[in-house]
Amino acid sequence: MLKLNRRLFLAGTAAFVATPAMSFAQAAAPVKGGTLKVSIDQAASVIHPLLTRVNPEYLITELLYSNLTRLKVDMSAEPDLAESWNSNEALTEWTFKLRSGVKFHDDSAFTATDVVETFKAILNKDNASPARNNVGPIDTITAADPLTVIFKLSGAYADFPVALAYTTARIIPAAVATGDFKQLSTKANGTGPFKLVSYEPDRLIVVERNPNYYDPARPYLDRIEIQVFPDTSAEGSALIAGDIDLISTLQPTEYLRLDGSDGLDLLRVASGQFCNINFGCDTKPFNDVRVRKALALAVDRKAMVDFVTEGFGTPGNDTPINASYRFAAKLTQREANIAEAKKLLADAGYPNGFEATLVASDRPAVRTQLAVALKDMAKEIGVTINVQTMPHATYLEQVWKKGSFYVGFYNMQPTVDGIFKLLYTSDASWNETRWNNAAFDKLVNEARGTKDEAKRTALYADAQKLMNDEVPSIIPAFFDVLGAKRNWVQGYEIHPRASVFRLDYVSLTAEAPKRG
Amino acid sequence: MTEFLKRLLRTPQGAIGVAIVGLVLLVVIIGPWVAPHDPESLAPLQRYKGSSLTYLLGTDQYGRDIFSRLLIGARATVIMAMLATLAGTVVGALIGTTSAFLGGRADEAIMRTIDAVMSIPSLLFALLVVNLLGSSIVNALVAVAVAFAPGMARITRSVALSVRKQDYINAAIARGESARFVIVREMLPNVIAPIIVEMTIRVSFAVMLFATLSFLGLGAQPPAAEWGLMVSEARRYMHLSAGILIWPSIAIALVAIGFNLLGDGLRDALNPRA
Amino acid sequence: MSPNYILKRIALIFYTLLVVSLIVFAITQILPADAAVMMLGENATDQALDALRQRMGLNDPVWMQYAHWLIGIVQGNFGTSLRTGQPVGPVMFEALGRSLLLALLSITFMLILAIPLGIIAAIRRGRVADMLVSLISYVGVSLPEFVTATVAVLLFADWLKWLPPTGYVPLTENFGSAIAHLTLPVFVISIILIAHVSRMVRSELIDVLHADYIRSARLKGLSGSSVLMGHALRNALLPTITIVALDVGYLLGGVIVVEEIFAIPGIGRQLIVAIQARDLPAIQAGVLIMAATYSIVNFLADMLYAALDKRIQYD
Amino acid sequence: MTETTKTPVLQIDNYSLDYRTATGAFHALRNVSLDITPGEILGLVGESGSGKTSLAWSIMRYLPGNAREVGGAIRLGGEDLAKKSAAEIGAIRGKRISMVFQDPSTSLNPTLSVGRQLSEVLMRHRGLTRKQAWAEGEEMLARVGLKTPAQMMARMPHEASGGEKQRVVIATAFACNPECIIFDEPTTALDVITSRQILNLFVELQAETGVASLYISHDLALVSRTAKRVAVIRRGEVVEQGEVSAIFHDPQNDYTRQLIAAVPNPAIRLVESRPDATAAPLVKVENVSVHYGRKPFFAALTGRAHERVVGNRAVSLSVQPGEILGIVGESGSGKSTLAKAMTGLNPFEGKIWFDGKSISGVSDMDTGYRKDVQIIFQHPDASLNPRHRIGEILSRPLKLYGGEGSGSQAQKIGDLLEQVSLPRSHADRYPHQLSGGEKQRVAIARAFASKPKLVICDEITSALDVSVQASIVRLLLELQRVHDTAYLFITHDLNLVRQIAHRIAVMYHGELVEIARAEDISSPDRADYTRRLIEAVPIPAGTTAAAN
Repeated sequence: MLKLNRRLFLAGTAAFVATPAMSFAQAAAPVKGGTLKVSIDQAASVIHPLLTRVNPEYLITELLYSNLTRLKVDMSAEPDLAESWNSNEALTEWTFKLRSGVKFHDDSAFTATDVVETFKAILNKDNASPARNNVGPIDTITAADPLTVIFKLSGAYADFPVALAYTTARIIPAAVATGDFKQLSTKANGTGPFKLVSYEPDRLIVVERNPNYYDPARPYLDRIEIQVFPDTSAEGSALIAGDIDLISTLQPTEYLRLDGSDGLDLLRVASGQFCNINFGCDTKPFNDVRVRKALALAVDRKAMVDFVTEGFGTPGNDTPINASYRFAAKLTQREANIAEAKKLLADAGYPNGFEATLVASDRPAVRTQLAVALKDMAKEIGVTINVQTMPHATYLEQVWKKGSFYVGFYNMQPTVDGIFKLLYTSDASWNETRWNNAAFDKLVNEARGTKDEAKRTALYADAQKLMNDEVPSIIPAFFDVLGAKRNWVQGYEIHPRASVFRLDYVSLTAEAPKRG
Repeated sequence: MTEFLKRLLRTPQGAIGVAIVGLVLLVVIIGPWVAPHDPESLAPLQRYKGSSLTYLLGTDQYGRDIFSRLLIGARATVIMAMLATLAGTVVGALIGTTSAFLGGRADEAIMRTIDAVMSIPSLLFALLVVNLLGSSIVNALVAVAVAFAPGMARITRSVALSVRKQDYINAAIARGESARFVIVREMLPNVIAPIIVEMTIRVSFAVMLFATLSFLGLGAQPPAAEWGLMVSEARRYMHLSAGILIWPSIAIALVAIGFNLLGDGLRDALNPRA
Repeated sequence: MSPNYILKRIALIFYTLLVVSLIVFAITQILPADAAVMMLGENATDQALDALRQRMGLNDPVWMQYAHWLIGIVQGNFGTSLRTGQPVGPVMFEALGRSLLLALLSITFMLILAIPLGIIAAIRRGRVADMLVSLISYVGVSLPEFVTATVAVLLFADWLKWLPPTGYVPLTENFGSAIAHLTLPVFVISIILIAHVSRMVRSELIDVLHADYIRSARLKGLSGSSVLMGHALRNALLPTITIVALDVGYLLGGVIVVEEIFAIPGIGRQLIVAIQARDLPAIQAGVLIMAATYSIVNFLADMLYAALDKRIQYD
Repeated sequence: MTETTKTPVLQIDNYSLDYRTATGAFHALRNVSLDITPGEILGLVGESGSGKTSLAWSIMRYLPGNAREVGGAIRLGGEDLAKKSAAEIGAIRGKRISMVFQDPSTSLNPTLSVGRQLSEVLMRHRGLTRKQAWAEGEEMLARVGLKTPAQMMARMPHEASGGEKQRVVIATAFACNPECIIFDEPTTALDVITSRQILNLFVELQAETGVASLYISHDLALVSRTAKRVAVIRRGEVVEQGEVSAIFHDPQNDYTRQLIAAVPNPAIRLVESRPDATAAPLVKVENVSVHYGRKPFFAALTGRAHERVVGNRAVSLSVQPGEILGIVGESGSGKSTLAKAMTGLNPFEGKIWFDGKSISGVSDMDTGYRKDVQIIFQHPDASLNPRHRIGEILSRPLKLYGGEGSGSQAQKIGDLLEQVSLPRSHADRYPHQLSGGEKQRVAIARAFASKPKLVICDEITSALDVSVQASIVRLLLELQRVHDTAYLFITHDLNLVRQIAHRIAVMYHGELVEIARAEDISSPDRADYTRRLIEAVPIPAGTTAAAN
């Protein structure tokens, strides 16, 4: 069963665009030892593995903890704490065989109980873990024996092993899951390749090699220092100066700046990461599909790619799926059409356009750029857009999921199902658009329980077509995921998911500066 | 008045200050008419251009003409800074004069409280206020005004107290003039001059404070051509085209220098001792 | 300087902190953020939120929350960060330490430059040197920190590669590297202070040089330099103690921007992070600690001034 | 004229000095020629702006950057000072020629000890070590009559009184046995009695050392008592010089004559009228006390007792209708405090009776009282609002009290101006466009606009030059004759008050010492303090102290 599943996922990775600069074969055999300095662009305020929310935090918990499965660069699941898995034919019951002899950082043994209790904690509403809606429709979870767990799902779910690799589905000790759940906010106890040395959320997080890691070969590094750089241009400067070795997330402008600097490797991978303009589909005037479509037709997507990604991206077609995903449908690319847009607006009862306030949070900056660009483009069809920016925290508090016209920003998800169920179905974790389209829901639900590849492709194609027609949100552009490293860093592959880093595969070459 | 103007122009500070501030105010008034390009229209093909005859100071990250944006942004920047200073001054002057007029325990209580408020750095105070109200240029104005008010209250009070000690005030009181007359007709005209000096200098701080608030994402909103916002947006593109950052920076510094010089010139002109 | 005066000054510090605590508590009360939502995140259920609110006392009347908060502070407990779940006090005080190091270095650097500049400008009043110093100070006070910081990084770190661009290294970890990392921030913070203080020194010295007792000294036959060193400088520099202390308020504001740009985990950056994340306990603690620092520095400066200048008779 | 045979120590020869100003050259000194021989005291008398201080700076070679010496020479012991280098001047100043300044509280460095400031001149010019200089300094202080020289050496200037400080300054000036000393108004900033003591000390030391002295003063009476020879300077020119007796008895120059005539002379009474002593008093002050300040914040908290500053202690006096009551006393004696209490500018305890009505606080001072009791302040610069035109200033009392008679407002204002001998056109001017004397006339016009019964004159002449003072006093007396107004004339100038007051009240440390009829003030029966005061005041030469 395991084989079949793997093949199933590998089959869909043709769309993945390999980083041109990267060539794994050329790399020398990894040498053990050394300290890697990695930068993150915002504070890692939360290191509780079940409660993290942003990429820098995922980076840290990934080092300290393990999931049952891991997400490879090609978006398929590989074994982590689970050595192998299989499911019943209906895809409703999944059995996972656990690795033996694994120990937590405090030397306690890892068993099936830990897995069971972790998932109970994830599913416990009071713990408010973001993973609750993202690990699949788990009904029950039981430990068959100390090294076997069985998940019973409430519905068929083909992508379940991939879902278990979710960034907040890290395995924690049963004692923590059932006891003082909050204690992992300030300390760490996982089975990950590194152990926590020190944690200053706004400055520096230091981890060191876990000698008891289940894979004796990895990690290669002795120590990783994760430095916080709130200012992206300072981050770039630090890489040039050699103060840091690796920038985990790079802005397009910094990419342009660093490109050509000596001793640097610029990393780039096409991705399904996108910015969208969300409409509250239950709120005037956006409850009228003609209005939404008119705005979508006002967007010059090529210019948008240029403005918001500096060319490091691809035009979007108002669905969250692009060629980086399996099951991406071939739809006609929507182009700007002012006349058509004006006609739609007039039909909808706005011959003279209307005025609306578009909210964009300040992080990342592309949200504002997108808003400013849209403002200018919407002028063409007579729609006046007032841009309002706000600190990200305020945005999360006041606008996100509540507003009816704002800019969103999302990582690529491992699967099509992942992104649809995250944002666009009626039961989506973050149902921002309140599109609530029953036909769409039905298509997605049917697809996730369908084993047959062709049938599944057709279902997802219909879903995408439907979305493209109804435009619950404008998705004008997709971003490439960018990074940069010193050339003495090897074994680092930039991940299109943008929230997966796999630093346990990274090693330093002999040219790397020796750091005490 | 002409004599005063002569004295103002006689000092180098006064002359340069008048020239710069005059130029800035001219731009404020006629800027939108003389701007050669639309400050908000995006031009995908004209991004990051250097100085040229078409684009005097080059173009920014959206291909907008920096020169036009500076001309138009002068209104947002300078007028807002002046309004904020004015608002802060009016509030501060009210508190200060009231305190000086009440005297005694009330005065002490008000002044100690003002001192206490002033122990919060004004930038921090402004940050808190904007955060409380939400970021917009109007709220930034309120924040700067609130941040300035305590300082102006202190200055007004000390000026008012020194005026209060003058014999012409004593004469008015001894004459049996009403409190309103004493404050409005006798004190106010003499309190205003030093306050105008202080205000002028503070406009330059307000310009900088605005820019800093915008830099921290709490001031004017894109795509406004406010100079501080322009600098803050430009920071990410400065490695692609330094002009995007440098020109608005120079504009801010120039306005700040202008008001500083003008303030010093006014002070000298009003104070024959110097 | 009577003990009565000292006691009065100390009482004023406490009054200041009381006022600041009221202001900051009021602001954080009105801030559109629910502490419970902040802690549990967007996935929390209503029941979970309510339970947490109950536990945190958020359903208590406002004055009771204020009283609890104040009592906690008196006991050294500033509350728990909504963002990180760590106690706020130790984090803030540690950050304050770094900021004070930065501030202290900046003040030292500033004095080393500002005093000679001010003296030169005063004794060469109206000459080229004076105008040059004036020009420098006018430009200096007119440049916002984020501009100078950006340009300094561009120039000294990116182009000349003399100094590390940003980051913070504790002194105890690597002294040389720590100083190298602090150089640019210190330089940026100092610019406005240098401009301000050198102008103050200049005008104080000019005032003093016009004082009758300086004329007396000159007319006693003392040479220009001995009048300057023996009579004028001391009197001109004494008031700068108070000016520098008042500038600390400005300095603490400037530190916010500089720390943000140079990624120095001082109290300024902690505050920015706290404000952006609406981390109420952290905002409250940070503002209170900043105000306390300012008050104490000014208190110490007054004491120092009084100790150095025997004329001052406080009552 | 035996002195002329001696070689002069200081010789000022046809000396002229200009200041460059934005409006052209200002001639500060024009062809000034003066000689001072050893042992001689030359008095230099002039009003403010006459150039007397400029001459002192020229001699000391301490001129501002815009000064231009356009002619003549200043020679010390025959050497032209203008030809000396800066270093040579440095060696001369303080050693061969030194200076005593007007205000001892500003001429001593507040942050250096008295001893340090005295000994540095000894170290500089006599090459003494710090220790020697300190010992020598103590001796010098003993010589200038300081009781505890050792302690005084260690004190900071603010710990010494004004008189003590001026003694220190004098000791410093005499420290190196200079050939010449310039005294620039050395007693003007001091109280009457203290200045008398300083003057005595000066005379004593001068006789002892035989130093050539240039004594600069605006006070002709004082100079006439001190100097042998006197020079009168006006607008940069010496208009007359000669022996004191000659100048006083037979002045050749008009200005000198005018100046001498203007000097208040207690022997010459300017008022003949006698108020009706039997009439009911116009105003009666009963046990009026004034306290300044309040309990300080902390003392209030701790409940500690706090001594309040006393401005006045239980002062009682009365003024008859039409009477001029002089109040004299040193600064801080409480004279002005009383004036302020009576005009509602200070809260007070006790009672004031005015025209039969009792007044126990500001609230009792109604428009009628305000109208009847007017006050004129010392500094006309401060008492006229700089941003109001004269006409506006004078219109206020008319509006408040309703000027009598018919005619337009402008007409009445013109009349008021004419009454004080100012042109009607001055109504359009601002105060800063007027001279000091003119401004004081405006203030007087304002006070008389309401036809008051009592005018309180608070040191109204002390900021003015002698000649202006005389004309203001004449104006006041003229108005008094016309309107039969009572005056409360507060001054520190005993000579003046003896000329014009009917009765004189003497105040000291907030208390009323006594009230005496003007002609009885110099009687030996007077209180001890009054007698000391009378003795301390210099009487112009050629007149006798006990004129009556």
